[in-house]
Amino acid sequence: MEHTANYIGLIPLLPLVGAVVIGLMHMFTCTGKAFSEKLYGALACVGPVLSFFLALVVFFHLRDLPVDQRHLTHNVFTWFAVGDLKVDMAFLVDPLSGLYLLFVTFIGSLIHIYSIGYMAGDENFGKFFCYLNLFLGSMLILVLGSGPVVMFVGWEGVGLCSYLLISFFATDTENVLAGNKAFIVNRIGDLGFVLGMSVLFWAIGSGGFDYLSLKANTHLLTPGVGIAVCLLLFIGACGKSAQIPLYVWLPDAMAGPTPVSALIHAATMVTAGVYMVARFSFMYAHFTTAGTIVAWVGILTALLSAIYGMFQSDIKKILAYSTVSQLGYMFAGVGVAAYSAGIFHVFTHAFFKALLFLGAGSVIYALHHQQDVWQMGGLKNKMPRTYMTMLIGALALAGFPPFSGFFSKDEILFMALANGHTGIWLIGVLVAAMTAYYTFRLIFLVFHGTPRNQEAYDHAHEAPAVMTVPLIVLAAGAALAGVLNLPALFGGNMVVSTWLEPSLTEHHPHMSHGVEILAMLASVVAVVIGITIAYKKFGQGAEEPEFTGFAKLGYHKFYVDEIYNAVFVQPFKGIGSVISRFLEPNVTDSFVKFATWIYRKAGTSFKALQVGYVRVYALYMVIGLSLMSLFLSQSIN
Amino acid sequence: MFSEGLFYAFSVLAVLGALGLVLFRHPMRGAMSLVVTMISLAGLYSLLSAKLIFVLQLIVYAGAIMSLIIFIIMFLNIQDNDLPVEEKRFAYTAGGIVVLIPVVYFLIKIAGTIPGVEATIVGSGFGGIKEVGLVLFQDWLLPFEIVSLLLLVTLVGAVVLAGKRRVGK
Amino acid sequence: MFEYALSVMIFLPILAGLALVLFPLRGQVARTVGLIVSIVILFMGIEMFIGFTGTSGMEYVQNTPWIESLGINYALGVDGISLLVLMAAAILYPLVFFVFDTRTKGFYGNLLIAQGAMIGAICATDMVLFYVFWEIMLLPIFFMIGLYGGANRLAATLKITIYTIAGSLLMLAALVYVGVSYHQQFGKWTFDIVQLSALDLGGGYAVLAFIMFMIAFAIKTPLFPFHTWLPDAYTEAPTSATFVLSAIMAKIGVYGIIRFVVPVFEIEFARFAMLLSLAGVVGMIYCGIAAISQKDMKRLMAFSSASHMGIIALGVFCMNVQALTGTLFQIAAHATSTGVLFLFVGLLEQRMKSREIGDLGGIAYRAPIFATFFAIAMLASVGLPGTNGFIGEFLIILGALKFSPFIAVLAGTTLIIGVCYMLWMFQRVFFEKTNEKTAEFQDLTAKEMLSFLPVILLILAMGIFPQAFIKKIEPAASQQVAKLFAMSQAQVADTAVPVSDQNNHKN
Amino acid sequence: MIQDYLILSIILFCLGILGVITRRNVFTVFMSIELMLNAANLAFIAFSRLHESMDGHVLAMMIMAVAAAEAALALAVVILLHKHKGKLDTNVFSLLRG
Repeated sequence: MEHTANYIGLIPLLPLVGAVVIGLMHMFTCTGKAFSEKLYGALACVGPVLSFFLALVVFFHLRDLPVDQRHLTHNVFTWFAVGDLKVDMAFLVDPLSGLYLLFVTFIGSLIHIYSIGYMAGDENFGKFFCYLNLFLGSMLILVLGSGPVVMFVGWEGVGLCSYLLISFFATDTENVLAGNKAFIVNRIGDLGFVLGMSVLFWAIGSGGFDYLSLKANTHLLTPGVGIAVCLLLFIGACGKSAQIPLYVWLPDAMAGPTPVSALIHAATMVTAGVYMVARFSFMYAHFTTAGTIVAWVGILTALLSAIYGMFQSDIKKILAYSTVSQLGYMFAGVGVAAYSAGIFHVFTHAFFKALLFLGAGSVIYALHHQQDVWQMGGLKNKMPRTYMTMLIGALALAGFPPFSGFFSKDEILFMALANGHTGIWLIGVLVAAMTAYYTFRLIFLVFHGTPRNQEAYDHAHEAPAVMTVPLIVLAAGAALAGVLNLPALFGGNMVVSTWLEPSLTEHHPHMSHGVEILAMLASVVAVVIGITIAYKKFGQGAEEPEFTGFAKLGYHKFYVDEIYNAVFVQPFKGIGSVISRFLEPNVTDSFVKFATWIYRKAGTSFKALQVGYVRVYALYMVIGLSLMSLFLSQSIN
Repeated sequence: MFSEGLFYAFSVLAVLGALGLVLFRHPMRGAMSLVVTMISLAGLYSLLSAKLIFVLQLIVYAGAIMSLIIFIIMFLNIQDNDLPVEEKRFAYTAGGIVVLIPVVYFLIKIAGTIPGVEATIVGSGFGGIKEVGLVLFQDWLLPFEIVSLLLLVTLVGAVVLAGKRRVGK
Repeated sequence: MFEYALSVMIFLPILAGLALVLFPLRGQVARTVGLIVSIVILFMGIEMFIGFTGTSGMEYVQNTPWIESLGINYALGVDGISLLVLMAAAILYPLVFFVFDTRTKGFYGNLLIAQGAMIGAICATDMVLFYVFWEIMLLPIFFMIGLYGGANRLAATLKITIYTIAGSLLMLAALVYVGVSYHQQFGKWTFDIVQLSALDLGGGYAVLAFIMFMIAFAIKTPLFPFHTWLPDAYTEAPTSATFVLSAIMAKIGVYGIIRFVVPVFEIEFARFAMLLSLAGVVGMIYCGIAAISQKDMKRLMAFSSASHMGIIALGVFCMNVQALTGTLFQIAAHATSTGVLFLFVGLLEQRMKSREIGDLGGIAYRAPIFATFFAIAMLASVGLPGTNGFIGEFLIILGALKFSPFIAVLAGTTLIIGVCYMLWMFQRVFFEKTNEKTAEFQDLTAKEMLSFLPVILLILAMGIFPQAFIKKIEPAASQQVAKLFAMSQAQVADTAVPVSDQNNHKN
Repeated sequence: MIQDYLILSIILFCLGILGVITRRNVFTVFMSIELMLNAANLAFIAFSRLHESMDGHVLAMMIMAVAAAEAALALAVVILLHKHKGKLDTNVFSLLRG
């Protein structure tokens, strides 16, 4: 099986080739006679599905290897080498990236299939699948990259695709602005990433700039440099994974088509930051200060966006804030050195969040692009399959046992407690209650009660099979994925954590089962409270309330967007116009203007001497002669 | 010492004539005083044993050129009110003199450095037609030809300028 | 035959250009001649690139005495430092002749002369020869903007001419100083750059000469605050001239610093490196922010180009091999992306009769091929991995970090600023709703597509397989840096001594 | 002795300059130029006497020829100008004013 490693390069390549082929086809036909949607759909799914099977092959090959040799590297070519810096276009599959690979390709394939139904009839059908394939390819590069630079390629690639897909319906300025925002905010994070990479390189990169060599050389880092690197990289993660203060783009990103929200803004791309922190676990574990900062940023983000989520009225925005909130959990997890728990939450979150988004998409599709939850209601009879699957997703998201979200979230909270971060644990439990509240608020408002918009209700219908089948598959995952990492308490043996062991640098603290049970009970109680309140308020149908006081602040997201706009965006535009209106013409130009002014002024002054009378010119000559004589007669005797 | 007396006499006359040229308002008077200068200069040439130039000065300058100028002045029949108004003429002259004093001073200083040869005796042929002619047609042949060409061009030019009035109509 | 290749590449375009200017020909004939000449140069350039061995020395050397009493030679050569600049000058030219066909023969003639002069300036290894070509370079630009430019062409022409002439004169003075000091130290005359690098200069005059050289190159590059000629000149110049200015000529400024200033003035260079890099970075930010508020697409591109030149110049001042290689690579990368972007703007202008961003919109739907090409060039310009823009920028920021973290952070903001103005422009031009003007927009014709496709592919190829280029330039860059270090480290003790050196030993 | 001639020549020359720069009458200006030519001639002759060579004489002759040519042309121009403008004032001709 030596040659298995050589397939690795194909995994990201297949979707990329698909993207190029579809892109070319679309580009040359979109203004004329287009190819059929079936052809596009088939072509689009070939790449991801093949990649998924290849990933399976690689994954099982990896499983067959002894634990301490579980890494396959495929060096495709030397990307660039300058001085000590040598960057290979190389791909690494180890337990961490193997697991990621598997669910990225799996969920990616599902969403491709789902999108065939969702996007049917769109005039840019081909373009959509080109972007989607491109995205998947980039994501796979991100996951498979053997070093930070290759990861950065995928990192930026997914950022680009995110931009393209958010602004997919580009005739609407709002959508494009959302795309711009996503790209620019991501770029702010990327700046941190690039600087972090650079610092890391100058510190220990000359011994090889891939994860394995870096891991071996981590001990050479001084604490200051190490923490700097960790924090700089974390800025990158903040941008990509929508953490404070760079989370603002993600809710706006819901402007894209719903499958995009599911694929990119829930399941895959946004978790890249978590993946990156886990990838660099050898550093974050080494420099715990940085880890703690990560954890606190994460849990605060979770709290903040949960507050936002409680007051939103757009179904996708609610899910978006829940995504941000769950990402906060993941960061709290990886921050408190519970890397496997964080990654496991990524894994389960991918299922239930994709499920919720696709379910929401199905609702939106049924109601002809109506996204306001206050216009919905009572849909459970009309869309039973969607309702059931979404309910499973909601339970998983809320962390209700025994659904997958319960195990992963609880593991994170428990690890926080076990590692001595009681504050994080407390906030985490609070957020769990809030999560349960807003999730079920959504469910109750959409599916229960009476229809608020009768006309839309009458036209509603269940989505076609191409859309519901992925929902069912995902629902199964959302319900059952938790089993994979069943803690010892329930007789499990933490399959995922054990599997990830070789890739991560973590140690499992030992705490008595008693504490574990208590912690678990606390979060279950919180969830139940959350659901109960939601039922009380919305279970029987409710009308849109007027928000006042704190709720109003929450509804307006604490005016953070407006503040950012006033503090960053407008000043920059202002400076820009000051430069081009004032500084450019008046200040920097002043050198050349001054020079020409002197010449012109001198010219006009000397012009007065040019009276036009020949005798006056003769007089000048004589004056010159006279002065010369005065000067020269000094030198004679 | 007779020659020195003559030199001073001619010098004073020449300077007076030049002053007259500069100061008289009417060009006719200026022309007449210039004639005085020309003739005094001719005398000075003779003192310098330049026989040919003495003759030429009298014939060409004082004779031909000055008659031409006077002829033209009379031809134009200049009245007093034709003349430009030069109110501050003397102030200008004073200013001009101030400007020129350094020049004069410098040039005189230079002239003082030239070794003054006190009245060497020159051969009787010096400055005669034959000697000048020999030099002219041997060493200076090309410039001579050029000057003749210049005269030709001038002739043509004068005809063209003067002939304009016919063309104009 | 190939040993005279450089001379041919210099004088074939110049002679052809002169012929076009002097003989009465029709515009189309002139264009065909220009096209043929530029394609010949293109193939010679490719052949030269393939044949280039990538050791650190000079190749394709030619050396004939020119003015022997002053030791001035007709000396040409290519090494890793000049290779990619030369390629930029040699390879991109046919595009200009392919795409735009409405110009007169004088314009085409000037274009060719500019190419010859630029190749001459790039290949010259004798300072005086370089200076001669440097001056010749300006002439065609003068005519191209002054005769064929936009509405405000005269002001723009005057501005660029005043600026560059002022710079050139300073350079001439400094050049004389260098020659004379060589004569004083070694007792013979030479302007050969290799021999001049042996000079040991010091004192106030050396600093003065260094500043004079730097001003000359800073104006051409342009470095902040000498950039003010650029927006006007780029905007008013006809598209092809803007292309020549931005894609190639500006790079010769940076190239000149690397080739002629650094080897001669090591100590002064090390002393001023911080200030200069600050100028580069500040210029980058300044021009980038200025670009945000532009309403004219071409002017926006002009500011963007100036902004990128700041980063490219920064790589030179960081004095390490990564940054220098990054600069050399970025020179070529930026030539492709910015050059193509300017040509695209020209195409837009030709079709829409307007460059105002506000007038446009929704072009992506009308012209998907055009939009895709534009987007690829734009992404290269903002440094997206996978395009050639990333490699250079990454290497420069990486190198800058070693030089000074502060500078590196500022330099890194290019990632953000570039995206800001580019995306905003892209949004307003290509996205949003089509209006009655853009509804009629024609996509690229087959001819245009075929002529742009190679460059677009080159952008991607240079991004995916940069090593093919880097391995040819890296030896020369590391040699230059090593020399610089050997000379300056002894004298300037406090210049960025690498922390990582100790780590290297440990590893 | 030669110095005396030279000094006279200088004085006459400067008087000629004075005439050119202070007077506005075309004729006077023109005659002042003639005066300057004569002053030069005197210097030539004086030097010729000093060096006992004929070259100065030749040059003086040539100056006379040139002066004659100049007189002919200049007077033609003066007549034309007088005919066009009716004046003899040099201030009338100021096309060179900046």
